[in-house]
Amino acid sequence: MTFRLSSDALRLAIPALSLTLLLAAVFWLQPRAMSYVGLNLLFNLAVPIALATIAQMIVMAVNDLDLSMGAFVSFVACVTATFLRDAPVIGVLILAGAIATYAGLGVVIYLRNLPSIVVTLGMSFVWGGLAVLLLPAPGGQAPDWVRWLMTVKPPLAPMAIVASIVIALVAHLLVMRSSLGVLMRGIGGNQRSVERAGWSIVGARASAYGLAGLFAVLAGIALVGLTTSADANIALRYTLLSIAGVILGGGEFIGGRVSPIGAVIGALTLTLAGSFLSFLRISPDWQIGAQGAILIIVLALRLMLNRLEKREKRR
Amino acid sequence: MTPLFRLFRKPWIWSWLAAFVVWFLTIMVTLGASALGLSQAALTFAAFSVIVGIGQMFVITLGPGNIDLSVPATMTLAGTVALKLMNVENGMILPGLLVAIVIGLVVGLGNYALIKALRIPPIIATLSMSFIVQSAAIWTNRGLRIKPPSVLAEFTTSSTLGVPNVAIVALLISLLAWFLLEKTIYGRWISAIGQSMPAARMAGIPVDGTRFVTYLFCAVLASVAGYLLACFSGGAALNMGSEYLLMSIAVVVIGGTAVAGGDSNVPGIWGASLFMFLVVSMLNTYGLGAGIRLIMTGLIIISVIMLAGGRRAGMR
Amino acid sequence: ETSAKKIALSNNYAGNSWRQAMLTSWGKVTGEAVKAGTVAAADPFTTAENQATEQAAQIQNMILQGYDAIVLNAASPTALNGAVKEACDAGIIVVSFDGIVTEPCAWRIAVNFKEMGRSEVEYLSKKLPDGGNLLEIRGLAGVFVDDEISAGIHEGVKQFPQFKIAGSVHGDWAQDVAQKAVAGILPSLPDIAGVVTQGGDGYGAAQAIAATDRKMPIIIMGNREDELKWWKEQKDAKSYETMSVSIAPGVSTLAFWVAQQILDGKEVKKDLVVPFLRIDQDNLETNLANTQAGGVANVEYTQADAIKVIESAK
Amino acid sequence: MQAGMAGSMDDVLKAVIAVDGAKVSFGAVRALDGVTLRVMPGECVGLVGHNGAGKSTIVSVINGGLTPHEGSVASDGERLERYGINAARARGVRCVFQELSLCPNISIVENTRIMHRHLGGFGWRRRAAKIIETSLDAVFPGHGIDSSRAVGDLSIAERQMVEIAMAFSDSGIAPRLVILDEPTSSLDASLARQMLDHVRRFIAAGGSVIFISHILHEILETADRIVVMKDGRVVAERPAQGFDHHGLVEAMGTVAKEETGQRSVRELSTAPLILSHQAKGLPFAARKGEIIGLAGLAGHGQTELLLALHAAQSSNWLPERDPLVTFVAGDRRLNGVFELWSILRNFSIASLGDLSRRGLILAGEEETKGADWKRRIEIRTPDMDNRILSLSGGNQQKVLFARALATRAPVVLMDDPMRGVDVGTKQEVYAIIREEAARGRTFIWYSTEMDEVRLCDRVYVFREGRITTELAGDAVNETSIIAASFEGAAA
Ligand SMILES: Nc1ncnc2c1ncn2[C@@H]1O[C@H](COP(=O)(O)OP(=O)(O)OP(=O)(O)O)[C@@H](O)[C@H]1O
Ligand SMILES: Nc1ncnc2c1ncn2[C@@H]1O[C@H](COP(=O)(O)OP(=O)(O)OP(=O)(O)O)[C@@H](O)[C@H]1O
Ligand SMILES: [Mg+2]
Ligand SMILES: [Mg+2]
Repeated sequence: MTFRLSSDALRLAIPALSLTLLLAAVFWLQPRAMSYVGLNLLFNLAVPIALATIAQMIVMAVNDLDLSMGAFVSFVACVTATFLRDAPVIGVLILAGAIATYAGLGVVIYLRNLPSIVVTLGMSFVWGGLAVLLLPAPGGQAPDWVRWLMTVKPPLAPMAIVASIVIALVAHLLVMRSSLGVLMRGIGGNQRSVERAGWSIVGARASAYGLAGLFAVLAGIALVGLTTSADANIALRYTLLSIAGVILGGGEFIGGRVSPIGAVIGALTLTLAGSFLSFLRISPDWQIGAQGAILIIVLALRLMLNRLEKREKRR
Repeated sequence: MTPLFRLFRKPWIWSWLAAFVVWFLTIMVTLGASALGLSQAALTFAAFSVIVGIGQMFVITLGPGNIDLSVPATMTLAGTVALKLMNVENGMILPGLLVAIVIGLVVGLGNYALIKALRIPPIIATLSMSFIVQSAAIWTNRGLRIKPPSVLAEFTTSSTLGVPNVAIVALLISLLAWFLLEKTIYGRWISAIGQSMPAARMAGIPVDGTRFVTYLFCAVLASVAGYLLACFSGGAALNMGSEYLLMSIAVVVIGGTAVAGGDSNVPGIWGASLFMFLVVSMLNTYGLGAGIRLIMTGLIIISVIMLAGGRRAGMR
Repeated sequence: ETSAKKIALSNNYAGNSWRQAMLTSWGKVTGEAVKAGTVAAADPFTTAENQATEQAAQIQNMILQGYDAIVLNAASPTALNGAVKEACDAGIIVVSFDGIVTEPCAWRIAVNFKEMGRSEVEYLSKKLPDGGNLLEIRGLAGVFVDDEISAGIHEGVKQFPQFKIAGSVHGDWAQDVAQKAVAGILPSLPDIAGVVTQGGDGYGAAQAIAATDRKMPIIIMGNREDELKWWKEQKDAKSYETMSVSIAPGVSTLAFWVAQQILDGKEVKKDLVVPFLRIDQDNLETNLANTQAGGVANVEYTQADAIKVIESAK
Repeated sequence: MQAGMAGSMDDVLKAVIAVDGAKVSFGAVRALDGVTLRVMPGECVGLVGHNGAGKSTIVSVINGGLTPHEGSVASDGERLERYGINAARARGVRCVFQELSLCPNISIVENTRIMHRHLGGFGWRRRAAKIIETSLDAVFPGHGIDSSRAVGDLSIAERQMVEIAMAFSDSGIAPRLVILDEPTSSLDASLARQMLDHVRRFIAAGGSVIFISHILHEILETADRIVVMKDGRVVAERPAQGFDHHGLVEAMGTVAKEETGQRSVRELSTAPLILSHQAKGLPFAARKGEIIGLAGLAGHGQTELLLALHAAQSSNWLPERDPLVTFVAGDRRLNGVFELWSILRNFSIASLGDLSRRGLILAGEEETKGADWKRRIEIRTPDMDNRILSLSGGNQQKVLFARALATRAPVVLMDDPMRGVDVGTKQEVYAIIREEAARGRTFIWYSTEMDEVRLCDRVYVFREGRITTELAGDAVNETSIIAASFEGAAA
């Protein structure tokens, strides 16, 4: 038998290669980025995005889509910058309640057979409203420990890189290696068969949504740690960024095919793409358009490698 | 009894009920005095959501993952370019409309090229496209606001027999959409593709052609909506479409179209569009703060979908 | 001596005419400055969406690119503090304007937004001594400019209690959104004597009100050309009276010169104030004549203006 | 004689599962109308019946997935009040469902984890791999399936093998009763043989099996006792020796006469060439009016050829007035039915071009044609406006047949379309195919059943993705096809 890469490994190779190419381009444009400080500056804002991407990926693993991700992370950021600092106990309770709400959403969506897109669309208004109530104007302040965590300077590699690796590993263990992860992906692949094996779909979906909520909460906290304060609209972009991150990382919308390591790499790639563009110094008229172009290019790269994968499989 | 029962099984009935309840609650503040004014305003503004919503609905019908996020940018580009071309001259109205439609066609072509040739998932493909289109809109006239030709401005802001003209346009487009969906082969095809693309292919349906036409249709409707909106609000603005991103999706799903594809309906779009306008008006009228207002909007959307969507099967 | 210095503009949004005018002014003034050799570069950067996180990343990239100063119109007064602090730590001068940041190491060229809101009500109190109902059009919820102006307006209403805010809607600073929101609430409102705005929504409100058979109230205008033109038409037709308050987009050029002065070693106070741009009944025509069709009323600043502002702050 | 009189107290006490008087209805459809069924230890019960007889429904009841509206379920003499999926699995009831019930996106090992709920804890991957590999080796010796592969990457036959092995696997709770709902539909003869042998070994070791199949000889040679169902009732129940092929068909109430491989050799070599294709291996060509069989072991490239022919002859971009080919799907969930639609719409979708004028669908003509075909191939439904999913699997397949035959396309591609179709219907469809072929239609027919291949005028035999042999005329017989199928392997 010839050596054959598993489809999981290939799923990962593609985003990894895009990231490497992009990183090489950035280093070439801006050699200063090739340092401890430089890497941290390039990547530290990718940490909350990576966490949000993992959260979105877990929801996508059970064949749903979360359109409230951005609003929810903003809400968490507001809670972190206010309650979590001033009254940690209440803050923790609020965040726990938010995670429970997420789990509850998972249950309601399943039991009432609702389209997750609509429910989370509605929830995005709810989270947004709560955030505006908490912080009508931007403000608040990051708790010191959060600030410390996000700015600590570990030896060898900068925090941004260390955090990304830790996130990827933890998510990989949870989603790809654990029984719960198998169950969640199984539901994405064929819910009926999981049900027939005697599992409680309600429980599994509640755990999946709860887990997604947990990662999203971590994203909000990490974000405040970087920005030092919050506002109600701070992370609205995360909805689309997280979806794009999952896709870039080799995940699919339906069928439970996801890759946590890929998702983290996808988030890093997206962040890096932004930097790459500003190093290129494009005319301001086209700076926005260039962001679209770079998304297209990175995804086209994915396609090219996908073709390779197919050829590999046919052999 | 039975016809009533059957009515309640229609997926679109809930959005209409919700719109009616909200309308009633709003006019009760003035004990009904505002009924006419509110209804006219609702019809006017719902019209724009209806036009973009119908396009979005056709795309969503194509099945899971199909969605067009380039709607707002297309509206903006079509509005700015058309108004720039018309340059306040009444004689240029038709060329202006034509240019708007051509822009829609080009954007639709671009969208489908990305989806097909580069196999990019539609949600990301259209998002990337929207950035490029938005840049093009900025580049064309750097955000200068040009007034619409007087005849057009007059037409879009006035009413015929008490019904706003834009609502009449939207109604005509809805009729066309309904006809396409229910009576033509094309309607069957998109529904089939939405349920199962491999099955549609094996049944001999020209899948790519049909999907392509659908993306074109959506983009053209978006550009027509942009053209009308720019004329209605006295000039195109660079951010004039941004509201219609969530709106176009929300009206489709609240209107009872299956998010998993294959099943769509036109009346629901109207109910949902009226509802989305009225709910904001109601909460404004009751003088609630922005935070409460947002929360209420969200909760109302979820309740409507709970009432309406409970029994229907859907992937998501 | 700043001829070797590089300055960057970090802008968080480009999707409306004000921002476009701001970018144009920047391009015009800095282009001349670069040609004259005053500075080495003055590159503008814009993020795709009005998002603090993206702008923070942008600032971090500017640090890497080795700019000497960053001129900043911030998406959030506080959420960029982390990035701004890193820039300061890297020895970069940060000058914020319009959307200012609270980080102490940065300079601020601020507009007194509260006063702007209050002055609207004050003006109305002169025109309408008997007071009446007001409709308030706000901006984007959760953004600090919105909160400030609105707070000023409410302060004004407290000061002139003959006014009452009968309704309040969010127009998101987009005139079609404002038009829609006003049209939705209007049927349920009593008679409206005045409309207080945050600038830029006046025309939308006028459109919405014109669509009904209500009497046209006094609508406080912003600085967009269509607002001024509509005002002019009304003034000519039925001697309509109102005023306009706004910030001139050219303030970006002031920020540029301030940054240049700081780089030059000048002692500059951290907090500078620019007056807002006010247009009244009598200078409407001159302002309208100076405004590009479809554009925004504007003032651009020179190096001398900047020095004057810096001196007066001392 | 183990199962004598059904209903004796003794039996109830010993029965692994005893269903008594189960009634189930779906809306107006009576799927089960008082069914009593007992399964003894060490017994293989064959369950046969026409499409929609209620076989799959009784399986759902036994498996705990469906609670009967009336009637009871007992096990080991104990009446079970709260019987559900978990209770069933705890008692060792396992099920192989007709349609794929593995998760395609995860690996075989991970699927094993899902099937065995109590397998958790540290190191479950190793244990799960061992369990499934042991079982695969036992049921299908020499299977060559790597348990770390994703199920979606397997061929349909391999998936079915994994599913069968999964049902027989032992992870602590040993399987006592294994229900096989048409397990061999995608397996070729040799794999089916291996499975049937394993069933006998399992029975010999004291296990029980319920075996559902439309391939009657499998039932006759494997089952100890045969239960015949019809319209939701049990109509006959006898030891297997008490039935022969003919008797079984009669008991199922199928009137169709049996024709075993009567094939008139037709001379078609002068008919005009209608389709040719350069496949791998020998060139492929089809003449007007021919019935061409694609044979060989399952998954050796037959479906791929059909898909390639379809892709080459139909446009993905432009609608065609006169398509050359039409397709009957075998995997109806994947590329056959449109689940949201009525039967009528499912039927008419491929021939809309003929049922419309200038893109406008003529509702009247559509209905007439639908009613016509409903009669012609006896689709069991009160109303063509019912949803397609209200039909049993076999009837859905008939609709797909009608869909293809109702078009004007001169070439019909068939991808093992008789999966799960009952004997009576099959005979009717064979007759229709012959009749249409006589009128000049060409059929290209991939089948896993030898009886069907023997009906063809000419046969291409596949091996490892290529056409290795072409058989025509009298050479089309079981021996030569099997010989050709294994040719490469022997070498
Ligand atoms: N979930 C359901 N909803 C509606 N009708 C159903 C459902 N399940 C089964 N039926 C109906 O119940 C009857 C029995 O179906 P069942 O699937 O048990 O038949 P079957 O004997 O398995 O047929 P086949 O050989 O085709 O598989 C059929 O008429 C079928 O249409
Ligand atoms: N939720 C449902 N609603 C309507 N019909 C259903 C539903 N679930 C199953 N059915 C239908 O009921 C019938 C019995 O289901 P089942 O899955 O057992 O069929 P099957 O065994 O696959 O058919 P076959 O054996 O003929 O291939 C099928 O026709 C199926 O499509
Ligand atoms: Mg069945
Ligand atoms: Mg069956």
